[in-house]
Amino acid sequence: MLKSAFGKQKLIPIPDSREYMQSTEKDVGREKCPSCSRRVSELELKENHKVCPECQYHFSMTAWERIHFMADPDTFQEFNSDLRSINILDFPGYDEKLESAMKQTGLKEALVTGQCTIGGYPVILGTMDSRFMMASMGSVAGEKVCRAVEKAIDLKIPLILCTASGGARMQEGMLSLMQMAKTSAVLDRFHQQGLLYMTLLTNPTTGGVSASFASLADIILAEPGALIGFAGPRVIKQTISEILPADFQKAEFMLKHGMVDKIVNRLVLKDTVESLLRLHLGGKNG
Amino acid sequence: MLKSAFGKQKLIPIPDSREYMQSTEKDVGREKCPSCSRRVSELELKENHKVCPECQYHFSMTAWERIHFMADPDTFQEFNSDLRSINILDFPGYDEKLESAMKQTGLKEALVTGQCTIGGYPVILGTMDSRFMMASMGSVAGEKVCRAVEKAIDLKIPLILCTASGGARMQEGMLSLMQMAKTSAVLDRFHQQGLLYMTLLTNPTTGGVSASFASLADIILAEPGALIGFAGPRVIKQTISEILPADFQKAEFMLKHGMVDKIVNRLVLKDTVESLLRLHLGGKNG
Amino acid sequence: MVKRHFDYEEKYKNLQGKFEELQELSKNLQFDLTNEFKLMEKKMKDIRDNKYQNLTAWEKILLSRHQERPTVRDYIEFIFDDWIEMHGDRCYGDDRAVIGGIASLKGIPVTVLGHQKGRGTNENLHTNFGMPHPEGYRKVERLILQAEKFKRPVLTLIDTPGAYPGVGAEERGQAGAIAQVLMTLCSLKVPIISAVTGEGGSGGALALAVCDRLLMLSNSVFSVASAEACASIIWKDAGRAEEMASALKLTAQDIKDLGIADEIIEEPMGGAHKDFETMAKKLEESLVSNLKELLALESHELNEQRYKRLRQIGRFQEN
Amino acid sequence: MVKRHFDYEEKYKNLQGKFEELQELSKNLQFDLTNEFKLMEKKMKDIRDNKYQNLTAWEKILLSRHQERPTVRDYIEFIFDDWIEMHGDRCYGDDRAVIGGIASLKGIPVTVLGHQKGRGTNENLHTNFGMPHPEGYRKVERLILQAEKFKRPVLTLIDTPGAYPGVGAEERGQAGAIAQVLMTLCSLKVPIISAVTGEGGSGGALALAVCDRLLMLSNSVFSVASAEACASIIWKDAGRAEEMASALKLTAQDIKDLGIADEIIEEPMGGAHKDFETMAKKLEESLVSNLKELLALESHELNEQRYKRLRQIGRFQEN
Ligand SMILES: [Zn+2]
Ligand SMILES: [Zn+2]
Repeated sequence: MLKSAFGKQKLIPIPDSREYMQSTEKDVGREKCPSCSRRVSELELKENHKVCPECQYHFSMTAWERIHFMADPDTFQEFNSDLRSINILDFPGYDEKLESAMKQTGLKEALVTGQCTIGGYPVILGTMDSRFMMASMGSVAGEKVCRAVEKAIDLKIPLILCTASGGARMQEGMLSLMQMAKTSAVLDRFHQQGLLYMTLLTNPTTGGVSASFASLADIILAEPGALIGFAGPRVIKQTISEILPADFQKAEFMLKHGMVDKIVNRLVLKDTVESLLRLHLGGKNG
Repeated sequence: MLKSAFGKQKLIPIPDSREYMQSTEKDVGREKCPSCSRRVSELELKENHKVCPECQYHFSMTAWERIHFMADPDTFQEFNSDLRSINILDFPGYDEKLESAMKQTGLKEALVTGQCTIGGYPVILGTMDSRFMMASMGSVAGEKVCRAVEKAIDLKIPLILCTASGGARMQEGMLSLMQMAKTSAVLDRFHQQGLLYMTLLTNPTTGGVSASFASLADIILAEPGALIGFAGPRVIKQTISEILPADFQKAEFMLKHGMVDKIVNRLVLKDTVESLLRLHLGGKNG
Repeated sequence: MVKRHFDYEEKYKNLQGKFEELQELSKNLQFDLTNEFKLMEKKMKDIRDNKYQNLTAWEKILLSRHQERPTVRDYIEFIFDDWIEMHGDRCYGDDRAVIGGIASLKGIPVTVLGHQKGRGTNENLHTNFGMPHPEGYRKVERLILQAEKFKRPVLTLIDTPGAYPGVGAEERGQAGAIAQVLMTLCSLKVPIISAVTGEGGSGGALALAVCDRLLMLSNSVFSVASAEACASIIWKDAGRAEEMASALKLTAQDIKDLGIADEIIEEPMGGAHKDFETMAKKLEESLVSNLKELLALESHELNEQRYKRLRQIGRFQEN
Repeated sequence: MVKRHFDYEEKYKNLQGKFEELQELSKNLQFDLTNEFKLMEKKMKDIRDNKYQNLTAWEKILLSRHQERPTVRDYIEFIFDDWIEMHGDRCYGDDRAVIGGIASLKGIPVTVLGHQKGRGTNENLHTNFGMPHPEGYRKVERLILQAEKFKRPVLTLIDTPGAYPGVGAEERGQAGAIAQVLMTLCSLKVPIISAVTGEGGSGGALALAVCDRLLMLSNSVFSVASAEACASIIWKDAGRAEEMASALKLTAQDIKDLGIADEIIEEPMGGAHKDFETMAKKLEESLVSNLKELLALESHELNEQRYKRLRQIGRFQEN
């Protein structure tokens, strides 16, 4: 399958925009592949969409790397870039954590949403960035998901969310837990409109995000090797004190257990998404 | 639970109608309980609704015994008593089998349907009789189910089917298999009306009946110890040549595996059904 | 002993081999028997043609199970564009005995579902010989509801000995899973076309065959239960399966005569596997023309028609 | 070391025991200290009252998990008439950590659902300490859709440490099962009232708490994750759970202040288990009065109100 799909693959040009440069500032040097231990040059990685050329290990993409990879060049328009978390509970250390995450990533939150085209089809696209406090979902992520969904309803266009999250943002207490219900509520309205919602589960998608909007898509795609689950493997190990299955909570495990429609290698991801959009929307640019 | 429910139990008078007498002609003598081997007198059995007083084993009820047990006295009016099977495929020996089944049971088919009240609530009631060719479903059973469903839709009253079946009636070939689709089609319309459908799975409910109307109820009750499943245990033993779990395909097994709402001892069955009717229809006789 | 394997072609090949040896030999010995050979060849072809036009029900069962017979995936990959397979029931597992996904048929997006047998032991272990577990039927349930959401027609290809009879299948509710699919198919507001490409076995096949149009390849069969099982249950003699096959009226022609199948798609001489491309193209044509007819109907008309179609099935006497 | 057990009552009982001994002794010795004892008794009661009015968040967590605390089944059996429990997800199993069924509340038929903890080790093994597997959430899903079909209001009682974190739960799709219930509850056209009777733990509790009215018993808690887990994850020190309990703002009052809970139902002095009957009657009254209000609304109004209620949750800065 992969082989034939490779045949169709087109190279996706990556524009040199400011944000993108920012998020890949370590352009020199080499990174060690956590799977095969090969040292891959940053350039090689970048050209291969951060997939290890040796063993196909999928390195994490930042929110903007993902956007530049998925969206047609220069089409992405961000929504609600000014939404920012506040420390409503006066939770000790939250302000500092937010500040350092913002500094490290150049983002204001763990989720970036906006509108773009993919293969010419207008879509709403959201991407999460696990560098930002493990992409935990607080009030801002929840609100941004809701507004993105509402925009997709307004425009009657598909919604694609690329998820990555460690779960709820504990520093916002129950307000963060309730974002699960809130995003589920808007998605209920979305589905009533007969619109298409796809998620791409990337490493890791767990906790409150996996138990809400990540799992409520019509079509659930996953990247190879991505950790997907509700409870974290550490918690489970503590609870059951048993040896976990080798591929436990990996995308491949979730596929076998019926939770995922398809595992898509990043190198054919854009083709797959375009085919799916075409099958749901009819002829190209139609 | 059983104990307290016993407390509420009322004795259900069994009228001495012609059909009932016919179906319990062996009124003298004793029957050996297949579970505890006690020899129970026919009279004792009859008074205890064919439940072994020793071990609570539920003996099979005939279609009319079930009707007299479930329906308020003298309220049952039979539908379509003149529907009869024909040997459309010229299947060798089918005519003879039908004839002998009719002679043995005094029934024209394995399913009796009609209208009655239960605890004062008007309902459509159907009961199956496993003495009639293992209560296999052919064209007549399928048609009678459909007409009963349609009557319930017309009258906007609940539907209660007490199932027992060995599966499809092979002697009618594909016509019998298609009864699964046909009964599912009318039940789809029934559910669209927001009406209540309950089944009582009795021993045995398998094959095409379990894989169609028996499983499509809002509330699925089962009698203790009833064999319930799709494939017969013999077929399964042949296929897998493994030892089957001790309670395999018993009602208790199906409850544990989530397929049945509730196992109801026959001695409290009428109370339970009346409560369910009351909860769905409001005050008594309302 | 019941014949378990359709060996007519092998025998015919032997005969033809001998015939060719004879030709070769006669050429070497310079016996000019050209005319005689021509006559003989024509006669042999006629006899073979005649054989295939008069296969017994049991022979058709054997052909429908032939190990070289094209699988559902073969048809899907040949007939459809942009086939994207979807997995899983979102509940327990992904059943490889049932495949499903989205594809395009002459530019029309459709949801495609089918039983998947394997070829050879390894593939058959992988696909469980095309015998689904409940999770297979729940995958179907999920994908047909999604088809309805996106107003996509549903096409199903049927080829299974039946739903798997096993402990796990019973534990996870085989009966309920099949019943639910039957009812959901009845309720769908989009066109459904089913084609029996091989073996249509029992409720496990029926769960994919509730439709607006039922097509059958000419050597396919559709039966309430396998002839072997029926013989064993009714006659207590599995050895009489061949006789039972005829009694059950399970050939494409029988099913059409009973008013259950709508159309028979003629297979190439010797069976679908003898000329897959021709077979697949014929199936495609039939799917396309039937789909166009159904797409002309309003969804409530369509649903009403399907209801009537199902409601009238059955024969009985009333008086 | 964090205190794992709410032992105030034991200590108070000790104190009172001593006090009674003293009274007894003084009576025997004919020291007339009646007035002094009265004053002392009043003071002791005041101090105890004061304690219960000023429990820390951690103490409330301990109280909400108290082993004598009434379970959901206790409330159901006391409050409702004609309770008929329903079982199973029609797919895999019957989860005893979640119970559900039909009952009558002052003559109004309702669907009741709740987490079931056990009392003592045996019961807790039976109910898995009130921690549901996916089949529990699928049972909920099935019963709430049925409630909607029959236009029955849904009442949920919440008391769980959370959804069970285990291999089987993950294999069978814990995340998806919870997500689906959340969305279905949002879509329901019937009134939903939820009451946290004990521990409201994480997503596993939330899955039963999407509602039109959220009630909380005064010593119940509702938290994004357990204080122990949060302390261990954020501060890498499970020993600071008590401090974390305060930081998380998880008491009934906190949740009400955050605009998430609507009503706090005052528990008897010492907690719900000290006077179950009074507690259950208060809960019943609140369920009845809230239900009557909600039944006065049209179903689309109700659904719209629930949507707005959920949609507005969250605090952020925008500019
Ligand atoms: Zn590598
Ligand atoms: Zn007995």
